[in-house]
Amino acid sequence: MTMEQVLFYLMAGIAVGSALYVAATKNLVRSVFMFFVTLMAVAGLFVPCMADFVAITQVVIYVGGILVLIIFAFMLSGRETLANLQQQSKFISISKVPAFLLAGLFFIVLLNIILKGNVNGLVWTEKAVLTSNVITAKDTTIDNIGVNLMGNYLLPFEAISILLMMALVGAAHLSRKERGV
Amino acid sequence: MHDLLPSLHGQLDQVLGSLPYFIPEVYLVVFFLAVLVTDLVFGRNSGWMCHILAIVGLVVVIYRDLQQFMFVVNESNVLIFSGMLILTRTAIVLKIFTDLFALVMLFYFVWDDKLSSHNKGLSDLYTITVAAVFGMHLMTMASNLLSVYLSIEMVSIASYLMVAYKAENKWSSEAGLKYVLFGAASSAIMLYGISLLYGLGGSLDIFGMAAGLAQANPLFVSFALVLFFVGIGFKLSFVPMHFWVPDIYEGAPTPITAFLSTVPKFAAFALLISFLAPFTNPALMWRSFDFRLFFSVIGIATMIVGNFAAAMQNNVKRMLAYSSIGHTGFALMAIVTALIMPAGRGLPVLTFYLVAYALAGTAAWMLATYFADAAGAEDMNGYKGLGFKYPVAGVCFVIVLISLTGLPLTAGFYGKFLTFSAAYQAYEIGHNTWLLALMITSAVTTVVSLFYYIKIPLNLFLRKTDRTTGFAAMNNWLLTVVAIITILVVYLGLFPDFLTKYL
Amino acid sequence: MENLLQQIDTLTIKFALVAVLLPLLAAVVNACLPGRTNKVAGWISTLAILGSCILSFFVFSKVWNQHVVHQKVLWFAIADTKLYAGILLNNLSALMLLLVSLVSLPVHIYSTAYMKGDTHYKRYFTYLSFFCFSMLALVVSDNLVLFYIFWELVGFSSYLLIGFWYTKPKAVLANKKAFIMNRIGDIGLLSAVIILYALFHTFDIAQLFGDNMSGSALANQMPVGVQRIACIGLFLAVAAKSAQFPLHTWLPDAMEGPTSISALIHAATMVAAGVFLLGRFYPIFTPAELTVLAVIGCFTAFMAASIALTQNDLKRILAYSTISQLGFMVMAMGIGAYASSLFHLATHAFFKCLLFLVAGIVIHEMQHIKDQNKLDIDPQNILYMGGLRKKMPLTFIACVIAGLALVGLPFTSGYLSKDSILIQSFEWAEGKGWLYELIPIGALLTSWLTAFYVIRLIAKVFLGDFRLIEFDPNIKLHISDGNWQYRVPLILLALCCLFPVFSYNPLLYEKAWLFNGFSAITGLDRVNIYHTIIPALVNILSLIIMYWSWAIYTKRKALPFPETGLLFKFSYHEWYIDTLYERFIIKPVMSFSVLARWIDRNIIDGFIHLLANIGIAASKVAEWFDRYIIDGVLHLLASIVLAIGNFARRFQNGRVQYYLFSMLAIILAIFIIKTLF
Amino acid sequence: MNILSLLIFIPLLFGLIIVVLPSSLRASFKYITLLATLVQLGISIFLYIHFQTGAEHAGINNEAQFQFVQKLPWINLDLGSLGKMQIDYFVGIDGISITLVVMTCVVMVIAALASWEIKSNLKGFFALFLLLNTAVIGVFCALDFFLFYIFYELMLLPLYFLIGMWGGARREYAAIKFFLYTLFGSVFMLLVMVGLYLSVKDPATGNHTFNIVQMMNPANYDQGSIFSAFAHKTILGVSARTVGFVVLFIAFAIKVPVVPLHTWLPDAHVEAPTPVSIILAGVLLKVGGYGIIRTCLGIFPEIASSGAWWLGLLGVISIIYGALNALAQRDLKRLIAYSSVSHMGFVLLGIASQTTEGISGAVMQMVSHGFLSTMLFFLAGVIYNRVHDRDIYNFRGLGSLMPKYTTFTMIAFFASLGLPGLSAFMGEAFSLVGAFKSPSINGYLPYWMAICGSVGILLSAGYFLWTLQRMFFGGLALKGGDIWRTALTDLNTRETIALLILAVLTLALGIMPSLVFGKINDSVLGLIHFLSRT
Amino acid sequence: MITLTDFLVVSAALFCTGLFIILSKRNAIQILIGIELMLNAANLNLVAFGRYDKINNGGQIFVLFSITLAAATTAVALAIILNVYKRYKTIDPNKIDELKD
Repeated sequence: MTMEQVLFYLMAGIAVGSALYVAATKNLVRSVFMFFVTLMAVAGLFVPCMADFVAITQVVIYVGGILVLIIFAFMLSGRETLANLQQQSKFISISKVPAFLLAGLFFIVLLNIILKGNVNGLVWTEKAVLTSNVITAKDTTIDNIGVNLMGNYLLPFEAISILLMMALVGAAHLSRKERGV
Repeated sequence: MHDLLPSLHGQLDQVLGSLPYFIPEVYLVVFFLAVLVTDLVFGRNSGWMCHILAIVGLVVVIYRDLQQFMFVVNESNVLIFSGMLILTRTAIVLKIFTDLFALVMLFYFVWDDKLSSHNKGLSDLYTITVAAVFGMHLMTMASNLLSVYLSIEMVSIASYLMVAYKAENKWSSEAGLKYVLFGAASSAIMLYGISLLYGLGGSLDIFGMAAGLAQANPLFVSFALVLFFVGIGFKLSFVPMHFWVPDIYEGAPTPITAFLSTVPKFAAFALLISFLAPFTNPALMWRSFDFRLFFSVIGIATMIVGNFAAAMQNNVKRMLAYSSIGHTGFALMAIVTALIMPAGRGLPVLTFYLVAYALAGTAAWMLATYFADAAGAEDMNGYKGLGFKYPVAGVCFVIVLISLTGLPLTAGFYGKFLTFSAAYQAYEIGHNTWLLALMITSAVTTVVSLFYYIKIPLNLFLRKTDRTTGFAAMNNWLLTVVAIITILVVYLGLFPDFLTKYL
Repeated sequence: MENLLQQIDTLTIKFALVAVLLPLLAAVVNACLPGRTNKVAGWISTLAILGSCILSFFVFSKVWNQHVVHQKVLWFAIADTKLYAGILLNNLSALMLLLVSLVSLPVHIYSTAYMKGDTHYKRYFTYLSFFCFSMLALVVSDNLVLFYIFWELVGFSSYLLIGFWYTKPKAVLANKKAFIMNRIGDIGLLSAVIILYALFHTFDIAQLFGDNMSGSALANQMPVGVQRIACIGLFLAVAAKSAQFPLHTWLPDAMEGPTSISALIHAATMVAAGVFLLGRFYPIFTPAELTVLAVIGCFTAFMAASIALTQNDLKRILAYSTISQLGFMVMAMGIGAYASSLFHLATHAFFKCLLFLVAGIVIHEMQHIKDQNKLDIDPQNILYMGGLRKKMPLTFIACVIAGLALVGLPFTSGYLSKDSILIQSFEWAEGKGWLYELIPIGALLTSWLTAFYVIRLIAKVFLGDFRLIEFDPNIKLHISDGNWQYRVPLILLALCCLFPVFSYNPLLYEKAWLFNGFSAITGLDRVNIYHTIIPALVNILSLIIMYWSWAIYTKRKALPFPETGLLFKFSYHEWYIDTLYERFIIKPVMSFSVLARWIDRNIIDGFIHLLANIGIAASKVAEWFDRYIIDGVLHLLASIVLAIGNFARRFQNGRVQYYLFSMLAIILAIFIIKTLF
Repeated sequence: MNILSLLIFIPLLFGLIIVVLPSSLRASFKYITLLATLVQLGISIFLYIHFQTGAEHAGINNEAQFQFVQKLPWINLDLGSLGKMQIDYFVGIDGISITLVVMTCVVMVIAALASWEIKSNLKGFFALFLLLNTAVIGVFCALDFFLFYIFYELMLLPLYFLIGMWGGARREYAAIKFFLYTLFGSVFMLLVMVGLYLSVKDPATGNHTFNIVQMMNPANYDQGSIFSAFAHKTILGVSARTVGFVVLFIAFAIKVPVVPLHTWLPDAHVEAPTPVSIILAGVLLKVGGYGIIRTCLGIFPEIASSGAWWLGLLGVISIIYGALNALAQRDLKRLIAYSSVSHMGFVLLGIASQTTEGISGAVMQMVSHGFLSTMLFFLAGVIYNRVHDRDIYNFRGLGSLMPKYTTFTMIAFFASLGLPGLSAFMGEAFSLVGAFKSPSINGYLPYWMAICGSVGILLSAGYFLWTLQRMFFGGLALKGGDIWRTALTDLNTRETIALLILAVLTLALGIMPSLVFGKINDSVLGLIHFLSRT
Repeated sequence: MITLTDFLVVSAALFCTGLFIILSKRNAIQILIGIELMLNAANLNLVAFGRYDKINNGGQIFVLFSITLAAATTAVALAIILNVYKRYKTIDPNKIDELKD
């Protein structure tokens, strides 16, 4: 049981646990903050995959961006949303049973498939290992990412900027006060 | 350390090399920015400018598309941007039609009273539209999981915005909410699928991926594929990803609905085609997942659900929404055909079918707008006796619906006819029972579809109304365009090779 | 020489053709005439029939007992088979041609007077001429298609004429009944014709049955099964057309038409067509079938005669007697008395036609009385009549002659034909076993019954004195024989009822030219004992019977002279005898006749009505089936579609999470299916 | 301009004229229509006169023997691996078609005369009327299956509107029922058509073809193609050719109509306005019969012979069943409609017998029924226009009130109950001849079918005479009392002319059947020869 | 040594939790959170596999894009939700069901 594994299981535990808590809790605000924990944990899980840059991005964008947005939304959407969310039933209630069953079954199926489908013995991963096409702890991924973004992934890189622009315009349009009103 | 730097030059050359194949999209971007800037600069009364700009832009783009068609037509498929996109003949053709219909839609937007009365102005809508068209262009050419996901998201987000665009309208925003939630969820699922595909296939590039998948565990692979198709299914709205369709189509402003129900279909089908292409390659012995079975079943279910559920709709928009589901199902038959015989007529036939459907569909939505604006007719009862009040519109509606049903002397008929013939040919090869089932189902559902399409002429002409008031005078632009489209439909019904010889 | 013959033949054919077409021409002309009661119409028709009468005389003279004349032209070709329209003149057709035109002539003349003042005078003569045309065409046509066509056309024209007064509901019902019953026969005939064609690929009568009824015909070699079907069809045809049991009930009802029509169509010509048909198709039948025919004929004859006994409606009596006479003819055909049958056909045509004309006059006059005195009586009911001999002597004489001919007393034509039938029936039956004997005996009885009702008729109508006097003495009786249009036909026909027309020898039918014209089939000599016994037997008995019935129906009060012993006893005896007869003979016979009549009305007609009702019921069932089952299936399909659609719509409850849920559920289902299988 | 194409498209031309004319001239529309139909009639008569007969003009399965042929390339679709899809505009007529074409033109004239009664939006009515006219003629002339199908479908929409917009009380139901029924048939017909197309190759060009005539030649089928007679392909276990035959047959049987696919007919006929009922009964039913002869028998002869027993059975059932239903109706138009079912049964019986007489009789029956049903519906329309009632029990003793009308009714009734000397007799008689001959010639049909068929004649006599008795004879008694008595005027000149034409034609055909037989004989012989060869 | 399977299992858990959230929560925003959770699960997979793809590093870059896209989507979604809230005074998707058959 190496240090690495310990960390991994810890992170995984936190992630899943907090996620479950998000699912379970009645209180909205609390669930949001638990979600923050989940995101952190996931970011932590990125690290053992040698995706440090991605982990950072995750933290920055998610926590700094999305979560904040969500909280703003809460604030904007006033109190009786919070109010009528208070009287939410417990973790398992009749209204949730189908959802729970579905999710559970989904998980079982997934698990079943994952365990059957020995991903560890994938052809291409082994080939990658042979051709040492594996990211190791030594090499830094950042410049690699940078080069790729400037090269192979230039198109998506440009395209997503347009997407963001459009999203910006649209969101702005939706949320701006109507003229003349 | 910097072991990738040397390859950078190569990659940049690659990028520059692929730019010539990317000219229409470049123009799109340019005009997108132009519209955006005008919008920002001129603020509140920039609507008409943006409108003109967008229209001009699309015209130019279509022109460029045609150029591209001219000179790519003889070359075989081109991979550009290091395999991000693939430029095929079908893709170009579909791009052209996408742009054409988008152009029509751009005109259409302002002719709908409800939409044009939107008090925040339409200028943002044009921006979004252009961006959406750009997204569709990417979609038609995408050949890499990243570009696939990116383009789908782009189109989806644009669609959310369009649906919810009329913010002050209750239904519009409700539809927006449903759309965004459903869409985001399904895209999340698709992303999960993509992640698995990537994991199992070992490459984002779909050809490499296919090669990899062929060796992976079949069960797992099919699982991943199904998750992936959830996303495409959401775009194509086939069963079981169709639930959002009626509500959103009803809630959104009619022109938006028209846009959603016609234009992205081209792109989405193109995407489906290009995604399936590698698997049909006989070189890799594809066993893991039976696409034919999958799409046959989906197609049958879609046809049945769409047409049968439409059979008792009273609201015209809902009815058309369901019927659009049905048409997707029919188009899937062409996909199955293409899967069975990659060399066969599946794709051009599909294109023709889509064009025919898009023509008739656009006209139908426009007429829905027309009657809604003219006589406030939303559902069947509202249409009573309007045929005599607005004869031209009435007749056009009849012809359009006939085309949607697929009766002769309309484009729709040849759509069905060619699909049948292609399917038959495929059947002769494999004697694939599912294909037969598809054909029979489609025949039956055609009859059913008549049953509900005919309701509109029934109310327009066969029933009399006693109302005399509340008939607005109409702007004839809309009617003119409808008439032109109708004539086109009939012309294609008489001389289909006018179109088919280019496919 | 040949050439000359050819020309003569063509001339004959031409004449025959013209003879046939003249009435048609008349019909067309009449139809185009203006006005409903155009007197011209009558004369046109009469002239036409006169013309064809003369022509047919000529034709007859050319053809009778000489070579057969047969010419045909291509009518149309269907696929590779050609159909010819042509005229076949042999003894039979020539005779019929003459007979029909000869009988029609007086009827025409008669009608001009009889229908005077009717609001549809013109229509009447149009129909009449049309009937004559189709009847004449029927007898001369040379192929089965034409034969069938005219066969049905005569039925059609009789339909028109029965329902001539179409405002009388009874008349309409009667003509419907007549036509439909005839239709049954027609279908029989049609099937037979088609079967013949299907077997021999020709419609030509001459080829099928040989020219002059000489047995050398295609029709002899037929496979048994098919031949059965064909013959059943023919039976039906004959039974329907000439009112044989069980299809005879339309004939009495048909009396709703004008009397002159009854005289021509339902006594003399059309109803005889059935017999004529037998004559044409004779070679087809096998002995067994002929026997069946004989039985049917005999039974019909007896039954009808017995029914005639108790009828009080003048025309009905005659109608039933017609049926029974036709029965005679059919029986004769059955027993192979081919010649006698046709012979009787000819004689019967005259005297029965005459009887009807007489009846017409009587009824007309009674109507006259009725109208004059505002009486409420049925002018056709013989119980109101009587003693008319004084008022209308000529009619009386004519009636007596006809009646005697009907009975078949010597010196009348009836004697010759009838006896020939009786005699041959006995010859036919002998040595065949006692069962076969029933037929001649039945025939014998029938002839006696005939004698009885004939006298009853005459007595009730003409003898005694006018019944109505008894009701109110001061009744006005301005009646007479009527004008010449009435007298001439009577005289003409009456003459035709006497023996000289047919044979110089009043007693020996073998000497009758007409008989010899056909005796090709039945050649027999007079060695046989029957030929002397039977006539004597028959006639003597008939005379006695006639005396009885005369005695019964014209009973006087006690004779005028004082009741001194012997005379009184005599009359007393007479009285005694009468009662005897009353008790032992008349009663049973009468009751039988009533019974038969009852059967006729209720069982047979009842059966037919039953059939009709079954038809209606079936139609109701069919309609129900149509509405509820077949359409029901459709609506079921529709509802299935709607059900599926509703199922699909059930998910559209507007809740996005529910949508997501259902979508994911389906996907999950797919996975589970995939993982399990 | 080929004269046949002229015949087909003239009505369309006039229809366009009507469409562009302003509605202020609506009074003239009916005359324009009448003119159009008359011109058409003229052309058709010209065709009839110049129609060559003789074995060398038999037509059927020999392309060279068709007459007034026009063949233009119409649609060229490059189907990649399939070769080119060649759809021709290919029209031409042989003996079977010519008579029906002439009949159609006559009926159209009468229908035009009958449409005087139409009062509301005339422009639409006459435009649709003429469109329908074009389609119908086209069906009879088309020799390219695709073209045939196009015209076939083209009939539906105008009819839908003609029934639905100008029809009676339950017109919507009737119209949609008719439309769905027919579409159901034709959609599957489309499938078979495509299958045939992909199986047949034009020997000359090597392309697949829709040419019906070439579909008749087994040699033109690809080896191993689905409908090839030699490669015994199956669809879901059933022989492919059988499936094809059955599907085509069902499609046309719906039109004919054959029990149990007939229930659209009473509704459609009853609800439709008179001119449309006339066209429906007079022409459209014939399209079914024609289609069976031309395609079912022509393309699947061996199935037709092996399935003849069933065809015959259906025919007999239609005869009896239709007649029984007619007997049960109290609505005059319904009665006539069901009588049509019964009479068209003879057509099927004749076709099933596959003897020369049978098929000639069938064609004859179609022609005569064309005229007779026209006449009957016209008459029904006359009385309906007068008092807007058709219930048989509401009329009595019309004979004395409307003598002319009664006369024509009697002619029509007796003609259609098969009185000799009138056209229907020839048709029915020879259909029966065929049925009776079949057992001895080819043994397709048993005797009892023929006999049951002849029972149908009896039944028809039953219901027609009963109707006569109930409506026309007896003392005058009307439901509507004196109002009706005044309303029920006798025929006016227009009606008299229309009816007179028909009566004369009926009589003429009855007396000179060669008018029809003369033209069809060679084709029928050709057809029989063709059938017997396979 | 941590195998891919472990990562997959974790991501599966996250995914299903997200699934449960989007199905069960009565609040649009929470549903969004659920969606984000599912996205994260997918990202985890990508990254995990991306480890074996050093040259063109698809996994990680894909994750970068997906995160950005998630942000965009969320922004738009929230804007819409706020609009809905303006009209309906609630963001419980089950109460917003005026559009239905």
